[in-house]
Amino acid sequence: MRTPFTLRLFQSMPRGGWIALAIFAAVAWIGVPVAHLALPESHPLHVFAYTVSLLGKILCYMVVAVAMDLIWGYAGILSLGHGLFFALGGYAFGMYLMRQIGRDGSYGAELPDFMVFLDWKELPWYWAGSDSLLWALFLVVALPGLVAFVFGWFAFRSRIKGVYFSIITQALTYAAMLLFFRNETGFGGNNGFTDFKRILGYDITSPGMRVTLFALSAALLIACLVLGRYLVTSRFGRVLAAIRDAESRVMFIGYNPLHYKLFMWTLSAMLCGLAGALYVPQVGIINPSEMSPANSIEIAVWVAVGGRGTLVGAVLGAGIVNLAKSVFTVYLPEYWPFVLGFLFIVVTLYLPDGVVGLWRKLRARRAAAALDDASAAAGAGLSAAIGGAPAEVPATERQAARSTADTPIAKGANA
Amino acid sequence: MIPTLEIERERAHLDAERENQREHWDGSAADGRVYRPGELDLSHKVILYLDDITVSFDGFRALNKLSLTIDAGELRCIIGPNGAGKTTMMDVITGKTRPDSGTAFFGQTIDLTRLTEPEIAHAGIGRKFQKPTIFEHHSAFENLELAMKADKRVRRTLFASLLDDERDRVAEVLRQIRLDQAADRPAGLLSHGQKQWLEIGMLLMQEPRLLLLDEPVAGMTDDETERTAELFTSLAGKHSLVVVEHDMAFVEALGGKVTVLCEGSVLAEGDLATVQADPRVIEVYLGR
Amino acid sequence: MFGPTKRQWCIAAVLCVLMALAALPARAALDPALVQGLGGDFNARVAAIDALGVAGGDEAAALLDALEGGRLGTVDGRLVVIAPDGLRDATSGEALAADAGAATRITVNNRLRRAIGTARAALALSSAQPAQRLAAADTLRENASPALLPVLARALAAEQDDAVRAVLRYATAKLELASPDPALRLKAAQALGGSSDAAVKNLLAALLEKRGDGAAATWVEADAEVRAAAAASMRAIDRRIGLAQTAGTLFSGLSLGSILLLAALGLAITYGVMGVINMAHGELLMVGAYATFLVQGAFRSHLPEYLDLYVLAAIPAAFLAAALVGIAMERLVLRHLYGRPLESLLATWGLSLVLIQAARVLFGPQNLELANPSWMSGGVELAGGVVLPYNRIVILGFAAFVLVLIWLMMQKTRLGMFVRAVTQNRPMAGCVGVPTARVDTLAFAIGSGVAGLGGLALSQIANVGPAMGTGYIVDAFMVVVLGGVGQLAGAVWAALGLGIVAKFLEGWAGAVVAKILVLVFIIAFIQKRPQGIFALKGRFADS
Amino acid sequence: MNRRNFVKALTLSASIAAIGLPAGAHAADTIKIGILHSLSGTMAISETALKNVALMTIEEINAGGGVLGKKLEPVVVDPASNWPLFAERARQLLAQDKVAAVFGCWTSVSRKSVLPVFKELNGLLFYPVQYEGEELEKNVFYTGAAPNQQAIPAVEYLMSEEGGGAKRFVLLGTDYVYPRTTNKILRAFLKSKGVSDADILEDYTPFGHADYQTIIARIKHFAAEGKKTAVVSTINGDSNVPFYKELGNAGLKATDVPVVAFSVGEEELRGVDTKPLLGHLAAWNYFMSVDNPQNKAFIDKYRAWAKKNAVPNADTVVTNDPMEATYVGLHMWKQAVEKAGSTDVDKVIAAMGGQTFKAPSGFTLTMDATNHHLHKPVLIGEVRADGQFDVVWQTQQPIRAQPWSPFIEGNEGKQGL
Repeated sequence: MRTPFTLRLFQSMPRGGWIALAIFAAVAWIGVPVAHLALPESHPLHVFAYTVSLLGKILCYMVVAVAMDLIWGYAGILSLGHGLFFALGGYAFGMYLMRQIGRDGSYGAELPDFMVFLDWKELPWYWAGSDSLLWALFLVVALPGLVAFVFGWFAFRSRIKGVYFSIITQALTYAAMLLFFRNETGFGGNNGFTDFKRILGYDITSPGMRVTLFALSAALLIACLVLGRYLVTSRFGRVLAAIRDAESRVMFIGYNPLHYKLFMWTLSAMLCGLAGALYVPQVGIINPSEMSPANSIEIAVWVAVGGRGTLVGAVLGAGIVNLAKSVFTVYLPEYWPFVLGFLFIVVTLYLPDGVVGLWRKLRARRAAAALDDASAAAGAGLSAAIGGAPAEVPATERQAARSTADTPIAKGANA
Repeated sequence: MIPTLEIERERAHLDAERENQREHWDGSAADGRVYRPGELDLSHKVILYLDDITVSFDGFRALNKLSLTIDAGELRCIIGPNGAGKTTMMDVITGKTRPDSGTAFFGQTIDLTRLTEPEIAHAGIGRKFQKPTIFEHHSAFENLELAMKADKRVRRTLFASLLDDERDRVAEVLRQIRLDQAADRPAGLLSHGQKQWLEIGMLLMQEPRLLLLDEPVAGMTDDETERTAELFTSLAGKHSLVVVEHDMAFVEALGGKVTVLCEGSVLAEGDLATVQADPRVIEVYLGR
Repeated sequence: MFGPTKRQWCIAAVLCVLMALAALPARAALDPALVQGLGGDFNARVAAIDALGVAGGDEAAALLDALEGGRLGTVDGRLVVIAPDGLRDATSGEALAADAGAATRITVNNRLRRAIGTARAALALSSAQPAQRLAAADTLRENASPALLPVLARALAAEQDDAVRAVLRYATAKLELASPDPALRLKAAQALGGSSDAAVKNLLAALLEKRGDGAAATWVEADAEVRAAAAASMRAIDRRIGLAQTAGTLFSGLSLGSILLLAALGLAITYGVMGVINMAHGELLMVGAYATFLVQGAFRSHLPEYLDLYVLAAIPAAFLAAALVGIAMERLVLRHLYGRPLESLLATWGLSLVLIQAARVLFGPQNLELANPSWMSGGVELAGGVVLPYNRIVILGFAAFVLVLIWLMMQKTRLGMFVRAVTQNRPMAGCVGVPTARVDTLAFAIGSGVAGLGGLALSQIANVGPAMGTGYIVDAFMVVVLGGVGQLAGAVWAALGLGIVAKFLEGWAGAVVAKILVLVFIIAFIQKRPQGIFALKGRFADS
Repeated sequence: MNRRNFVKALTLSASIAAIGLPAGAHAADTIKIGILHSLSGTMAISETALKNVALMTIEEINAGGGVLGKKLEPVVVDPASNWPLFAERARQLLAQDKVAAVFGCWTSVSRKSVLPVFKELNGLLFYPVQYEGEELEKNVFYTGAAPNQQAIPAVEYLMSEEGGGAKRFVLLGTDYVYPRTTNKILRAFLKSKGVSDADILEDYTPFGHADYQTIIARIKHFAAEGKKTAVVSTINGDSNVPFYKELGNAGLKATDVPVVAFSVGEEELRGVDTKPLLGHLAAWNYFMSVDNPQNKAFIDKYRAWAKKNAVPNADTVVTNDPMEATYVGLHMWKQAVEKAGSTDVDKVIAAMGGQTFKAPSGFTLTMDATNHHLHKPVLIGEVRADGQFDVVWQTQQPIRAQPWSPFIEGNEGKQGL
């Protein structure tokens, strides 16, 4: 008989994983709020507003990293355009925030300032409904989802693979960036959206709101991890990994890769959108440079640093890189790019499995069964589930790429 | 650059493919014929018709007006010198390559030239590659589980969980291919011969009506080869098999009808003895 | 600027007087009153300069030189020349007691410079060298005031050289369009038909307009015959300008293409051979450009007289510098990442961060100043003011040159053969004894070197700064992918194609939209041909 | 061993992060000054110099005994040309480091990004760059020029007989808010001067645009159609080199079609071969070539500082308008603090109004109490071969800023806080 879904959802993660999540949740939902709101500034354990929104921001990045890992680590599809989906989510929610400013803008008009300044008399059609939170939340998910779906449908159907896919995703986000830079596009051009005032009427700068946003980001991350974990351990996940390893075989045993890739791709984009939506109110600005190809590459870098093909790795990677950035831009203003640059090089050269890989190596050294430790279990279990040792992946990438030559289109191209 | 004609054809293929993708799951192919995965019409006791098939790459004719029929339940061996078009033929049957002209029918009703690989697999054709292709990062068990005949749509696999009888089926096949000891080992770590077997096992899990086997015993030890022969003969009857082989001993062991391919078309057909007696065959093949 | 103003007419009057003076056998000294005008207010200065031009003579020339050189000043209203040895009166030339500091220098701005230019030209009309006369005539054709009509007439009468005569005739014709005599105007209108100058066209167009409105409206040009001639001439001019502009757009497309090509060529090689996504490629361009900068510096300090040749000297320098960096990258990092294209992407991304910041720390964040050598400045003018700049022409040629070199290298040398072998099927090449490791290093070095050359080319038209590379990396990838990995021919087609498409789009859609459209086009194109314009043939066509 | 270092690095950063980030040593006997300029990324090219001049000024003030008997302690951070990071850094400077004032930002978007933070935490920002106006914040002092202190005088000059009597105008800019606003104001202004829309060509290019062939061709064509034409360029930093190179090679001489730029100063010209630029114009409130004792002292100090701190190619460093603005801003802040007798933000803001300072530009600048902008002179210079400017025109005395341009409707009566 079938095991009930909820049970399998629970089984998808080893006990250690659940415990780790529980601890994290406790810290994020109780610890930080208390430390920020209740404790006086003088108290050693007081968490500064600065730290809260910094950590909140990083949580959003972690979600993006997980989304990226699902599509790259598990489906072997490297997207250099995830920044676009992140930004789209951000803009979708930003529209709502702009409307919430109401008449408090510097022109005191109903319209957002930048529209007044462009002499626009009423909102363009695509801003319709942007004053409703529900609609905004819908857009946050639907917009990136739709873009990803349409793009993915064509790309995967034409069996665009490997680097070709990566590059056109880059082209996609680059084009979008230029589009959003235009003032006529109606999203504030280079200045983007900023100077937000409130959400649902509550002051956006109030400590309460700050903590709420932080808690929400944490919740989103937890949800992503659970969902991701379930996906990669389900049969769906195994098919996905199988596509990554030997797409032609997958087809010959009757799975249609198009649908699998498309599903994961769209889902990943939607998660990015959600992350973006939580990111914007916490950093207080969204502008087209979020869509610059460089940003998207960085997302991939986080995943690689943490350990591609393991959810934990994605989270760690995003955390490490961004914390490092925040720390070094303060302590080594002139030299931090060196630090980050070398970090990436060292990681790709010596830690092909990223930090998690290193961790596992260290554990493995001490022959003592690595599995008693929670996160190691998570890591090891994961790797067993998908055997995601990036060192081996490229072989399979080449494998996958090979079958491109066999598509009718490619044949035409060869003629 | 490429002649416009080529582009036309390419576009035609694309369209056909697009059609099918849309129609894939509701059971009716673009040509209006109704089929459901696994259900095919064997009213004439013939499972595969290849008629006048031509395929050429960059002017080189891999298949040249190839015509061939396989009866239901038959075990057919295909031999021929390198470059005779054996592999290309399999590509055509499995939808990997589209013929420039000619028709390929699975049973009476299913037009293979208009289906995509997954659809053909669903229709009931399984294929084993020359070089064993399995999922190296998955365990042998998982390899079989994935291959198992089941609803292979996304929304099913999302919530699928392994039923007991399914588990038994996998176990059974594992025994059949003698991998029950290695069930949980990542397939990448198996020996070449074992990989061959695993791939065959995956075919069995698909429960196809027609198995295409490209040099199944390459790299196997003699007794592995022997066992493979036994397995195939035991399969013949309820399945139809097309085996491409160079290993004459193996072909002999299989018995059954033999087709000799040469330069993309059938040179001779009959049981091994007659074929080997055929002077043309000796000329092009055994002669050397 | 063109219709004669009252001021100009009155100057013309003054001039006629001067003319008389000038006609006298013994040239009188310049009229002090006139010269003193230079010390006066702005308009007085302009008037004085114009007058000097007409008056002619060496003194006038000397004064103009002094004025333009900022060596004219005033000491309590008196016009003086500021010489190294002290002050001299501008007219009498007698030395003054006051020292240089006492004088307030007359600053020359654009307006004055233009006036001076015209005056100079007027003077130069009587020069001995035809070349100078031609140049002078050209200037006058651009902006002569009616005041100069007599001067032109005199020059035209005296002129022997046909080229100069032709130009002078234009110049006069332009002015004569305003003359009261219909016959003259007709001649002028017809003569101007040979021009291809939009300004002339506007002059003619002015004749075809009506003054006033409704029934009361009257033609600006009363004489119907002249109007017809003017209309005909306008059509002729329009045709020429139209042609010239299309040619211009085409050229700028090719030019942009050649730049894209130079930026992408190196990538096409490195990527084609090793499947390494080199995100630091842009920084290799940067290295090439910085090498060029250093060479320029060396020339400035050591052999300034050959400064114009620094670009040539920079060719090997840029190539080697980039190649060395490339080798280092390959040996230290990429070597360990073969067959892991996507990881290599990350490592090289790190490398680019490091290189950029290194440049910033070593050379400072500012852009570096790289001068076009004189032979690369300016350009050839097609009709209708369409100019093909020399630097772009040179770069176009340079791109072709580099392309040929690479092609020869690939087709004719053993290394090239190896490279092609490895590109198509690394394992097989290895099996038949191609030293893949060494081939990789060499190929990467060459690819990087070519990138260096690209940087050299870029330094002649665009910024040279630490982050200059990042601006090109995306485009470069588009070109490579569009062309088909490992396909030089593909890269060429892609680059030139993109360049031209972009330019024609920019013509009507504007720069921003054009760029967006191009990117969308690329995405759509890859849909149709997932392997680019030219995909490698054969079984190993991918990866 | 690489790994070990790497792991060390990780643990280090992690631990630093753990303790709620920079718990900078809080010495009571110093006053902290935040310096918020990009030292990496695209804006580093312009902003690094501002960081330098700020540090120099702080040294100068400390040498003079500091403020209220306390030394100034600069806190330099790098927002890396990343707008969200600007906000994050600003918050850190104000909340963590408790700086008394922040000197920083260049681009409008970076300023817009930090504004909410300064308002929320009631900080004090000195913004040293010419900008588009349309803004007025209690917490900000704008030491750069508002449009009416740069753009409009420049155009008036071009239209004058002396400036060449331009009748047609090309408004060319990079597509972002500063050029857009400036051109909007100029268009309105030109209309008021009777210039018809047909005689105005407005065009924008994307950031980092490097290929100006098409646009130059368009300008040429536009200019050829008769009346005297001038170009008003608000092209952003990096694109200027390709623009001027193309301009020169296309044979558009300053005597025919002069270009007046609002974003090209001495610093930018360092990266340009000035041959093609000769005679083209720039409008600023300060030029390095201005000849007066204050300026001489200012330049010498900066040269010396650059040498001492081994700034790359220190021998060729230049000063420019935003640097002067930074210098003036710091000194005025010092005076205000001394007047207020405290670094308390509100007290300082109150004391800032009416502060005067003898600036290197040779004029005595006054901080306007009601709109937080400096009264500034306008100088128009022509590019010289040595990358300096010849001042060809200047206002008699400083003019008051109009952050809310009267040429944009709805701005009437919005001149003060």
